[in-house]
Amino acid sequence: MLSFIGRSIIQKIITLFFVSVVSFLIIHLAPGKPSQVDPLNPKFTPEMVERFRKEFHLDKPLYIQYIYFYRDLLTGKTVSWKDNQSVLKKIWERFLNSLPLFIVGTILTWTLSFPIGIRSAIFRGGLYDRSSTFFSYLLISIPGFFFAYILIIFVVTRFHVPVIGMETFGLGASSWTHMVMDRIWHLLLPSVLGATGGIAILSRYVRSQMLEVESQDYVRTARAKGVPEEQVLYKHALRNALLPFVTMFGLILPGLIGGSVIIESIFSWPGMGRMAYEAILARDYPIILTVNFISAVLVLAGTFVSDVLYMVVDPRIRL
Amino acid sequence: MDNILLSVQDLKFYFIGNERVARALDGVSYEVSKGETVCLVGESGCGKTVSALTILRIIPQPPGKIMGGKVLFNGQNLLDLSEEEMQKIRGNHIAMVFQEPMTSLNPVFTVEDQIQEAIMVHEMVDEKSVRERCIQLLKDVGIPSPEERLKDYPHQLSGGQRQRVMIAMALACDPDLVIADEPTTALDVTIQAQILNLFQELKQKRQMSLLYITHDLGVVANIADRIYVMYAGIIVEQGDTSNIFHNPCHPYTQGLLKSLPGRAKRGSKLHSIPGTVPDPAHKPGSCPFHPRCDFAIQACGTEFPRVCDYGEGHLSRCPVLYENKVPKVN
Amino acid sequence: MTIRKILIFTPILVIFFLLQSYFWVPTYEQQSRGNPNRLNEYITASIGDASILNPILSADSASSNINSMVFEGLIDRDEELRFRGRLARYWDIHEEAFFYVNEKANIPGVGKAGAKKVVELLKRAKAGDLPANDEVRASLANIEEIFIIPAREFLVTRHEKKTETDQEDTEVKIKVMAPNRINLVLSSVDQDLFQNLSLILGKDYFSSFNGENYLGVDQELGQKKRAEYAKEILPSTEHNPIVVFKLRPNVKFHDGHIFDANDVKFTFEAIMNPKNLSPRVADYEPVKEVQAVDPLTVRIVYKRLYSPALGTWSMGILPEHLLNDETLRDEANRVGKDPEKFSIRQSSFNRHPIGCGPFVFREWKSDQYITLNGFDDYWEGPPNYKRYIYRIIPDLLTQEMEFYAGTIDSYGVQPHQVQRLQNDPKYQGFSGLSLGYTYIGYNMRREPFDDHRVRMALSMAIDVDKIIKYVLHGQGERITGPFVKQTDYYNHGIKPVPYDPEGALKLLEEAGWKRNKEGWLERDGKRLQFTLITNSGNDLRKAILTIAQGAWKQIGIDVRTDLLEWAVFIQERVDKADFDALILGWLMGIEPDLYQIWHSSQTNPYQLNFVGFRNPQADDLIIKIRREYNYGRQVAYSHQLHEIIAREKPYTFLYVTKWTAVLDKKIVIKETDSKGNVVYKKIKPTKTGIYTFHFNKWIKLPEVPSFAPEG
Amino acid sequence: MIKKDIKNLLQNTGVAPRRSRLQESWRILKGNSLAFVGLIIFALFFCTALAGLILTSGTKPVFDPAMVRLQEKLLPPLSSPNLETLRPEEIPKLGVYLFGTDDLGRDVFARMLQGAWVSLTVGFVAVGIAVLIGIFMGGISGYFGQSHIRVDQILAAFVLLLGGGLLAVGAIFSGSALLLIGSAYIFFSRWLKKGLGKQPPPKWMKVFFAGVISIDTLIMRLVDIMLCFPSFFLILTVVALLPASMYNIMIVIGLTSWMGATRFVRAEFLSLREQDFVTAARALGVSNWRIIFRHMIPNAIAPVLVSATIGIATAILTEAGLSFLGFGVPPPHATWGNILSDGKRFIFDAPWLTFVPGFAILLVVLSFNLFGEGLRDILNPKLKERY
Repeated sequence: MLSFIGRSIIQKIITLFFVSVVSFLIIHLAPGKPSQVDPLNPKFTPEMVERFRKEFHLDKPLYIQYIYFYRDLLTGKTVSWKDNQSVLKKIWERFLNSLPLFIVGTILTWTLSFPIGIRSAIFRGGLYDRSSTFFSYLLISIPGFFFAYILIIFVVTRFHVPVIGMETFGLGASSWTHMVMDRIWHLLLPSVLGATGGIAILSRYVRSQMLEVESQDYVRTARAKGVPEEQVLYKHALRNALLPFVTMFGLILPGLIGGSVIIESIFSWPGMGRMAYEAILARDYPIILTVNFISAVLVLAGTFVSDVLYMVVDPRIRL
Repeated sequence: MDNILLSVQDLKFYFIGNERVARALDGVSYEVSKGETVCLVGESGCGKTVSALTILRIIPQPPGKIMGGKVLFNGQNLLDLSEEEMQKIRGNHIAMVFQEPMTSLNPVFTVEDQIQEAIMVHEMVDEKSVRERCIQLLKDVGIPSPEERLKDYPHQLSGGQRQRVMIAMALACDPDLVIADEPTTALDVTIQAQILNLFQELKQKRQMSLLYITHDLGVVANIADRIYVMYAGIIVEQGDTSNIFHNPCHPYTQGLLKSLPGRAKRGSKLHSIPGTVPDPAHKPGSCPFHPRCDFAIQACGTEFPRVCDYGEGHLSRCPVLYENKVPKVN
Repeated sequence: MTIRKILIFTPILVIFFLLQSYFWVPTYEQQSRGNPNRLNEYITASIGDASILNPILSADSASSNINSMVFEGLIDRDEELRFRGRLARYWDIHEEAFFYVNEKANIPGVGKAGAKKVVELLKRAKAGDLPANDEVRASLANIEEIFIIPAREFLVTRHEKKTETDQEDTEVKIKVMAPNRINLVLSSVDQDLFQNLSLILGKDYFSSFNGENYLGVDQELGQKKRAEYAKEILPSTEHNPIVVFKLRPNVKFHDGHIFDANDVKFTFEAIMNPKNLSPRVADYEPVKEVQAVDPLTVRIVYKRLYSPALGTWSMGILPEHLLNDETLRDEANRVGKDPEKFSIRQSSFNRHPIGCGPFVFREWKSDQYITLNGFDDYWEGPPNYKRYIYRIIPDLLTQEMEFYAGTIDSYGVQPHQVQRLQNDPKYQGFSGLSLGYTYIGYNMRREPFDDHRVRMALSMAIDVDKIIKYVLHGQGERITGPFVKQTDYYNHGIKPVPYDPEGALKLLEEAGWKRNKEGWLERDGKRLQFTLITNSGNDLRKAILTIAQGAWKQIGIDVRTDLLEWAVFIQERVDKADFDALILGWLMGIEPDLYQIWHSSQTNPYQLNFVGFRNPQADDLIIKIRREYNYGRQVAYSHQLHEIIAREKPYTFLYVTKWTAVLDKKIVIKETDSKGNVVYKKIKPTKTGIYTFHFNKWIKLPEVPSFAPEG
Repeated sequence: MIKKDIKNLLQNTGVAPRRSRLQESWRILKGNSLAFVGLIIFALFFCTALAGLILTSGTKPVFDPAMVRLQEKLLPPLSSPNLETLRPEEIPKLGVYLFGTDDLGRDVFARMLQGAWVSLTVGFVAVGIAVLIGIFMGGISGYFGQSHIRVDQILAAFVLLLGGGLLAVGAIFSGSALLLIGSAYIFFSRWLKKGLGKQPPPKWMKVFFAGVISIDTLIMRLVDIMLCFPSFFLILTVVALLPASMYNIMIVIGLTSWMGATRFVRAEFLSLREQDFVTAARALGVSNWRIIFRHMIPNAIAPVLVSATIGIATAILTEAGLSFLGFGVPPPHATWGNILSDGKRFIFDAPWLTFVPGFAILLVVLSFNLFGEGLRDILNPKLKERY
């Protein structure tokens, strides 16, 4: 067990190193320079561009830049080129903003998909199953922003309530319940939109897992024991069907970062995805790279956690 | 007869697919008396397991569908019972031991959980006594140091031990009838013998009936009181063990017996029945065995064979042999 | 079964909980009715976030918007675009001019002369003793005083690389023996002074002055280098325009500190401090020095004639007491940074600015909003709005939705939305010409754009009126040249190019391009073919790209198009002048300074004259406009320049867009008249179209008021 | 109703023939009505795309998607053109704007036709790249995975890479020198192998010949590395940094989505390797490549095919998403994604500009997904056994 953990950590650190190199290279070798060192900007004289380049170490060879960058990152000193703010602080702020969206989306996804998926596995081939299949694929297939616009326009023109942003602006000093509810209302649409795809995919997956498990011998054994059908499904079958989801659960963490650029842009939700997107536009390398790095760390941590969780949950695996 | 515990009468069970129907059971009838061991013998794919599962109604419907017949247990037609009533029968009155001990135990629950559950779904008992009963059961089925084993997960047990746990589970509520569906097929020969002995022992101790399903005639000879030979969804021959073994009256039974390794003469080639069991979706409406039968006459291909009575409850579905009195084997 | 119940009831509960929040959220009407505070807030939307809230460092429009609310400049422009005093009450511009006495030159009628003699001569001329034309007379009349600065000696050191490859600088010591110099104090700036004086002192009196003779250099120096030094250290003539600002007394910064001349001086120094990397250096580079004469007087001396100078002082003034070296050093120590390297750019001030504008900075949530509060001690009286909120909503469509939902009061209305919104009785709309224009630029270094007829033909083939009508939904006007259309510099006498594809074909035929069998234009077997590019993310430019392609295809030109991401577009194509034709826009300042965009010295890579426009006449006019302090003459020069550029067609000038703003009709101007009565007025744009000019007096009312009849 | 069917079936069963694999698949597909509808739409889309290619390209296309008619802008679907203001060549061939016109008066129908082809190409090429890389990497990793890469090979690869990098940066001399050294070493070692035969290499060289990492590990780590990037974000970064072009988008989507296919193929290969027919083939002395191409790939292709079908759908959606952010396929190519994202500005004035492409994408992606699902059923042997 310990040796597994040790090995896996070392392996992940090596992977992380390569990820950092690859992302660094992608960004630095691609054409296009940060706007701060954009020589065309009439407000920047060539000397200033030069100074910026020096300040950001852009005049150094790539490997030195790499070392500088990750040294700064690991000591928490990286600053955004755009506004000289600490990158980690910025990301943390955005992270906190993304968090509610992520949590509500995850709760919706993970609560809804199971009953939907299980039910359609139980009534396999029936009307419910077919229609849930159809709707799942409908939700997977609809272009996110198209769906978002339709929803927004529907809500705004029909109910005349604001939906954009994290709260209603100019609400002023209302009671805290109002404020909280208002925030929850603003969470609703983006998180539902963010969750739709997840629900669709996950419920399909739950269904196929349940089907897989349902045809197992031990389920038959349980039935032969006289266990009530419900208990057969929700105890014997589900417990086994759930095992792979432990792995998936470890991997939802990185979803926090990748987030949804599109949803966040449409809803002007100041989350991680949008920050990353704007950083790309501004060629704000420190932010792009840091986000990349952190998401890689999260992915690796996620896989690690899910490996360990799997070991804990599945009695068959002991290392 | 009061003595009859289970009586399956003209049971028809079909699998209905999109475009085809597989006739898994095509009018099967058999009986198990109290305290009796009955064997259901046949090649794989002939409907043995399905018939056992149909008794307990734990076969998915659809695609399966019971098309007719009765399953009388203590005089009560199980097919008429509601699902809840059926649940009370399963495990409690009729228990089942499955073929694959490796996969028939739920991998994520401990042995204790699984045996306990078998008791708890039928009886209101406190935890402590359940635990004691579990230990006792494990002792009964011959598992050493049962207290420790209780905490184990199925994957930590050997194949034989798992089958013993399965048996313990089946016995948990003192059922009247245990259906054992090829319980030894997946095991080593030595363990097979142990398990068989265990069955014998338990049967005597607990005075239950045993419906033993197997393809292995060797096993049958050891334990069965009566034998039903199944082929392609119908019972082709039935009778006492000695009758069947000494006076097989159906070509299929004869073929099966001939292919027993022990019976062949040393050095001679082993007998085998040519061909394979027909696809249940495409089997002929007449005698299903006739394409493989040495004695087939033209009528075999057109008429469904009638039952021929040899007396002493020895029945066969081969009018050809019955009428021609073709010599017995050996 | 508990698991089952949990699995089914949890999602139902979650969804129910989420949906019920709807009943707590206010609708449009409730927002102002149920919440009187909402009326005191003005919320506006922007696509992008601000980046740095410091007027000397910001370079983007979002930051400038906020900075203009928080900070205040010495002056600004009024409804007529004239300068108006803000922190400065009034100002005065005059000039000191200098020239070295050229003892070797022959003055007509006098011969070689020393300083005293020259002064005498000038005084005589001023008195009208000498024959002179009107211009010379005017120049002389402008001279208030004449002094002699006696000859002196001083030492200058310069650092110089001897050869190109030299790593280290060598020190060059130059001994300067400056001759007598004459100082003329002028009552107003006169760019033609020396030209006029040379009519008295001799044609080559100034040009023949050779500064090299007065330099003693201790090292070997190339002849060229010497001449350069001479020109730099001992320029034959020198103009020193001077601006004196009288400041407004008792103006307070948001933290209560009193504003004075030192803040102005400090702001200038902060801009010029290379550590701060201010993007505004170019504007202030001509400044020689800023003197705080007394707490309420600032005297700014310029090195040379630079007519846009006054406009630069509309820039917000920084509080010296919060950003001086000492406080910066404290801050650096506090956050653990190297005080040597720590500059204003790193200071937290840029996220919590303090100025003396009408609004006090309160909060900035990146990519969400910036909140400002009304400043109660504002020198002109506090603004009516208690709060100003700048929301960042990156998507145009959702901005519109938010406007409908009532959570923003204004946003950048798109042309196609104007009609719909203006018809809505709930809203009032304003529109006006913006300062920028859109054009198609041709790379004049390349064939076939080096031919004026081709450029003309390309312009004639595009139906700009149709573009304005259909693509801009009428929200634009044609433009013929590079000046801002609402200023006097714009030459309204020039007629736009007519849409005339036939004429275009004729012109092209003159240039040698004939249609081949397939209908393509051809010359010497080569098809007329080029690529038109623009940046992605601008829908209007994309539309024009498509339209131009189609229009040119109709007269047989094979045009390919390409959309490039902004950074790539600029760095790879524009900067390197690697393009055939492009669609781009300029956002102009009101000043008529076109040096960077049109002067022939700016055609190198990475400079703004990327189309490669070279015209000596235009160069001359550009320089003259830059130096001319006289408004009338500046306008005249501009009209000439406009004509040349319109004739040469380096660009196809397309249009200037109209901006449109839509506000709820409940937003009005609230004033208190002399009797103390509150008067409501409708918001009206100024003549030049600025509708926010009276923003400080705006307020939102619960109902649309009935307005007093206007007199 | 059902009973009757069963009776019919019962009567037929006796004579029902066994079917070929293809027929069986067809039967299963027809049984799954959703997948069947998916297939029909899929086929229709394919035809539309082909028609789009033919009808909208060339100098004088039948439907000109680039024809600007400003005075005809934002006409709703099925409205007829105002013939007086149009030149003869500007009149739409159908005599009516089937899907209306956009903000520049272009015929949305023509643009949708062209977009169908472009969208399809983007989907197919991107997925094609991903699948090829996936099969290649997965195949190597599953088949040769156990062999180790030696130190000298790593060094050679490093030298070659460095040389290539230097060349790309512009250091021509040192770059080509390194390239030469690298390739020389490879030739040398091949020659060495032939020449020396089974002779063991000298001792001092053993360090170089030590195996460091198995190919399988290497490739799977590579997959891990790629999976560490949030995929849409990675695509966005690269697309934003590269010059916008249709090909770049296809390549980038392809290069960032091969990991799934690799894993599938690897898993299949690993299990196939152990199967008897492969062992048998190997025992017969069939060459590795022949085993791979004749025996293993055809067997491993099934899951890849399913994921490819769904991958095409995803690629079309990804392109639409990129278009929304302004990084999609640039004009003059119309894709459904950029018609949609261009049209969204006019959602109140001209809803068809949003809804026509929106629903078209929805329909096509849905059909791909449903068809992929059906394909999975067909190819899943377990399901086939069930009745």
